[in-house]
Amino acid sequence: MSFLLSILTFLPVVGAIIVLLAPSDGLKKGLAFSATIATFVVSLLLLPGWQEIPDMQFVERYAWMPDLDIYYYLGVDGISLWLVLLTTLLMPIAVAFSNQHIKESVGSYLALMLLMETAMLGVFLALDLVLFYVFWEFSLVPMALLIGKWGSQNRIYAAVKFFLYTLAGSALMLVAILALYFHAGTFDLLALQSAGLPPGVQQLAFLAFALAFAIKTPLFPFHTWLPAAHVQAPTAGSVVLAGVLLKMGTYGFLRFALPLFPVATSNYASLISVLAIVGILYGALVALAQRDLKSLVAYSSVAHMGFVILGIFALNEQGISGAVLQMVNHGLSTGALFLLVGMLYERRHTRLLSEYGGLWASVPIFSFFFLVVAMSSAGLPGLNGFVGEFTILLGTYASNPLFAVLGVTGIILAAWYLLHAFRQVAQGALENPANFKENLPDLNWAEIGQLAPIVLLFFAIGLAPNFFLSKINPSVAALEVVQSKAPAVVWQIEP
Amino acid sequence: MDTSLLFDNAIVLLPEIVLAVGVMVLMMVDIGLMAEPENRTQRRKDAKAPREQNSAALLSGLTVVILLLSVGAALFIWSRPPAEYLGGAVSDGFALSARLIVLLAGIFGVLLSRNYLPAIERQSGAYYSLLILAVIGMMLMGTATNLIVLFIALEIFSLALYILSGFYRESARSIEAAMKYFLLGAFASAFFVYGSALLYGAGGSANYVRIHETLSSGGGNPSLVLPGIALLLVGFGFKVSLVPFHMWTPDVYQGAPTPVTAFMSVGTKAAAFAGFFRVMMTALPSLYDQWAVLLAVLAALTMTVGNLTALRQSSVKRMLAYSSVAHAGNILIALVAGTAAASSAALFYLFAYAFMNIGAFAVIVALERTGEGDVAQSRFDGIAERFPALAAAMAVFMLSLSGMPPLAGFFGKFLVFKAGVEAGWSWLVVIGVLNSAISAYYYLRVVVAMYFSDAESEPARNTGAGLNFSVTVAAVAVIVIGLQPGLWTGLLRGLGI
Amino acid sequence: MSVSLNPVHFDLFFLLVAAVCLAAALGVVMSRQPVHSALFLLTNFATLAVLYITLEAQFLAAAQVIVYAGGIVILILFVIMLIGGDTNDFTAAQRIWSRIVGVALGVILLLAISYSALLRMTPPPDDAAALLQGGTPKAVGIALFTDYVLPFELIAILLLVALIGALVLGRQPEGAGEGIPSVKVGD
Amino acid sequence: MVATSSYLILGALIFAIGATGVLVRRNALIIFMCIEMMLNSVNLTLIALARQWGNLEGQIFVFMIMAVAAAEVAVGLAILIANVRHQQSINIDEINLLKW
Repeated sequence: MSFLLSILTFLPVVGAIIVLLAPSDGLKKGLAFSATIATFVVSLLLLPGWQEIPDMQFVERYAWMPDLDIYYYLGVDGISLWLVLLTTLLMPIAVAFSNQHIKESVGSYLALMLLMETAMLGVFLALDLVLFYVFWEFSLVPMALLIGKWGSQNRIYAAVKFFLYTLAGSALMLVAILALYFHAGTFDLLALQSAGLPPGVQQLAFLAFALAFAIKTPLFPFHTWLPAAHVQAPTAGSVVLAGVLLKMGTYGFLRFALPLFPVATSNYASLISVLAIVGILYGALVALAQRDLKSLVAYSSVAHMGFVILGIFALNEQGISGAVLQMVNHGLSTGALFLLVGMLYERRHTRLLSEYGGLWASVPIFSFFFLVVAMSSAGLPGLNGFVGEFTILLGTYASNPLFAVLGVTGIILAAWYLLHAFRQVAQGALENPANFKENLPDLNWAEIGQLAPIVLLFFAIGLAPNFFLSKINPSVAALEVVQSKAPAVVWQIEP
Repeated sequence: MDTSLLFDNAIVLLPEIVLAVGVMVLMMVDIGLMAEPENRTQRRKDAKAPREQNSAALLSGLTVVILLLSVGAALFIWSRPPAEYLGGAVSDGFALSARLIVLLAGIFGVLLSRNYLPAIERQSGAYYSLLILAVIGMMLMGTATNLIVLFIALEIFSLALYILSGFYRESARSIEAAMKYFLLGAFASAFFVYGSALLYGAGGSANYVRIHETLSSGGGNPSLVLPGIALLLVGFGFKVSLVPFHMWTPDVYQGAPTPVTAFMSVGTKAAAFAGFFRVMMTALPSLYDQWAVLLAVLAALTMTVGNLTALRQSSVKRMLAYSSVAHAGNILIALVAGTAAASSAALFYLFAYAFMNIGAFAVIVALERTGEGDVAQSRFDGIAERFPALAAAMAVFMLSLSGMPPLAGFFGKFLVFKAGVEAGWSWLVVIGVLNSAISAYYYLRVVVAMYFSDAESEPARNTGAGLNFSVTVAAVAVIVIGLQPGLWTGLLRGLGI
Repeated sequence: MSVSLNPVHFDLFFLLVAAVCLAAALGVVMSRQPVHSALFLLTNFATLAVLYITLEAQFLAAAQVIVYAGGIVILILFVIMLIGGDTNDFTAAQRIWSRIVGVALGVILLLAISYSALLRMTPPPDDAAALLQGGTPKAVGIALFTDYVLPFELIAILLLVALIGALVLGRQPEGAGEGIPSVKVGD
Repeated sequence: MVATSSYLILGALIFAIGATGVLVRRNALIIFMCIEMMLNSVNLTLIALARQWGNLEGQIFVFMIMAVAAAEVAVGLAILIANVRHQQSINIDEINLLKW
């Protein structure tokens, strides 16, 4: 038994404590960055010893509350591996960006960011339902404080809405967890999977879990908290929120809803798929109508996460593997988009599309990155987004061609609004004096350094997807819903 | 009867005896302090205040020592097998842990009272004696196995608390709180004792076990049982502030001196619930089907009304009062479940609640201006800037009260809800869980005010060794219990009735 | 003590005393003047003492007279004299709803309790008088100092609380006016 | 011998009258007397039940209640007087610094 996962999870907490104790702001920033880099390095240690098997790896299991059968139980498999790495990669970038721009209460800000990292890693690694719930709920606190303290105008409203919405959503999940214990006598995820729950319990418990995950994802119509939170959050907060936090919802579906409630999953698959498609189209259309660049990116998240859900509820290997990969892709591309918006905002203090235009002439490096990221997000072949979306659509087509067709419409809309945004910002005539070269400096090396790793990964995933998929596939293939191959669609149009 | 029987098993009551002896010592020391330097003060009138302070410090220190000795006595009995004294008091794990929670509340109450009020300073002998006497009454609630003892225990701590609520004699609010508390409390006592009388009539004895024996064997007068239970419930409902018997709670919490409120909110709850659990689960288990439904409805009502009313409060003390109503509803779920696991879950809940609630009141004490008697929520605006440690502690208490993991409050709720689901009361647990989500809003509001709002004026805070110590200990305890609940659940194993 | 009345007379006696007792109880609630209430209360307590004797509780009957009639009612009368206490709360029209609710609750309470009391009450044992030993001071005293010594000791603690409480509350607070002002009359 | 139920019903009647009085009256002193009356109805009930069961426990209980009532009176009247000093009223409707 190794302690790798525990070290990984709690290294940021140690960092947070040290940061709080550090005497000067400069030192705090340096320490926080080092802590996130150290965490990233530790997470990379997962790769050398990785086995392409469906089982949990690097498992740690200790009695936490032996009287109640609650264990401190961590493990990582193909589904969570890349999400863990995504988290540990985005955190140093987010911290590096914050280090440049955050000026008040630096210590608390960085400590909260680090606590956030622990909470998110805990969510992805926990294999005991109670432990999972603890990390899941705890992740709310630092995020709400980050939004509420360091956000923009309407930050308090956004923070409270975010907190209450997601808290209320997960309340029933606790009851469901208790009900599962009542029926199976354990909180151990793997033991519960093999226990086989009665269908009646599955139905109710699935709904309770699904509500929590749907709000977090967010699935239409539970998405209303997201635009508010995104727009008001500080840039690094948005990066973490979009990049990692939303994945907790889809990850929850994969890790809990599908394996624990196969029967209920099959029953509700088409309903949720329909909601996902509505979300894809709705998110895209609303994004198209936005005049604020950050809102546009926020609504694009609703659409993109809809894709992930669509892939998951295709309930076949391709769909789910694509969904896992697409979670990572979305984390990278949306994270990068928020970074770019943030970089622009720090220079001009406005995010209105109408304020910009022709930036290619004044800030070419910025515009180049913007183009690449937009392309990745729109799913251009050769970049990461294409691989994920294509795999998802293949899976969806296999289970329901109509859904796949509607999904393709969503991709077209995505290309439209992203190119629309790019055109508004970078192309056209350079008219606004504030955007002239002498007034608007281009990206500096630090900012390039923040974006470069993400963009490199765009190409890496886009050109060598099998390196990533081969680690995802075994765990996905082992899922009961995938193995049973029972087409779970209630209404289906023959191809 | 052989009189030596009177002393058999008297050790069961050792913690109470320690306190009773302690009160006498305290009162004598108080008299000694008052009498001795009379001549000198005549000569130097200006030296009067420091002398008063010195004697107050001495008396509060002595009180803490007495309470700690009682803790020691309780731990000492814990190492011995459970025993019963004359069919009136028992020393099992449940009784002992309930006693320890009460003692904890008492110690915190003393620590918070130092330097709080000149009124307390001037009459510190009486104040601390009453506090210890209240602790004796509270400790006996969970210990009693006899309706007579239970009733007297209830009256001891109630009377002491009526007086303590009105201890701030200069404040009309404090006295008014005392009067409202007294009138409604005495009214509820009448119901309580009427209920006890009918149970005695039903079972032919005031002893719980004998009542149970008579009723479960089909004897006695069963027709008296249900009205007896209903009336008893009114009495307990008043003490633990269940809806609709909660009207006194906000007024008394707001009007009473804050250290008294802190002590009372936790001590009364722990004591009354301990007594409530023991009566229901040892005297009336044969009627579980009847009373469980009744209590379930009350629990649902209590949680919902408590939380919804708390949302509208602008005074932090009143908000905490309604929150305590809601928490009573949560704990009641454990009684509805009615299993041994549920009663130890309730103990854990009360244990966690002791730290987080007293901690919250300690922060209020820190922010209260002398003699003001209340703190509006706006007082918390922006205090995180000036007092980061205090704000962080308050945030911990608020989040724990709202049931946010991984803090103590979460595991309290978790255990109680788990017991509820296991006993088949899922609908009630769903209501409880939804209520905790509602409650997050008003607890969060305090956190938001502390961290996100701008300070309206230069904030000030009270300090004091006891106060700082209480806040720190409570905050650390809430976090440690939250991170390592296994330790405490292990200790509480087998403590249910 | 054996009461040498025949059963019918005994029942009549009970009804008479009970009627007086109830009338006094109503008087307490309905009097406008607190003094009248106090006197009705005294009557009520006295009739209860009579009933205690018929129930084999001689010591308690005496205690009832001494504690309640001699102590508590007198104390209340003192307070009434001290603070006047004449508020004409019957004219307060705005309280009509609470009054209706109060009466309704009282009636419900009464019905619930007495209904269950009427059900299946076995007659008391014939040797009740012997078992209770007439509730004489000796019998009660022996029980009090053997089996019930714990509650007895606790009563001592309770009285200590009351003693300290009266001391604390009775002391004039610093800064308050001298003496006791008279109460606002009427409204 | 008068049946126990008769005593119990008389007790219930007095208790209900007392409880109604507490809810209806606004004069703190009268409320206080009503509470005392309720305690007395409990005493009657207990003594009747003690005879019903033929054990002294009920009578002991009554003894305790009397002592409790005495203590309550001492404390209660002291609080009442202290309150009158502050607010010049014993009408509980007029005592409303705190929301009632």
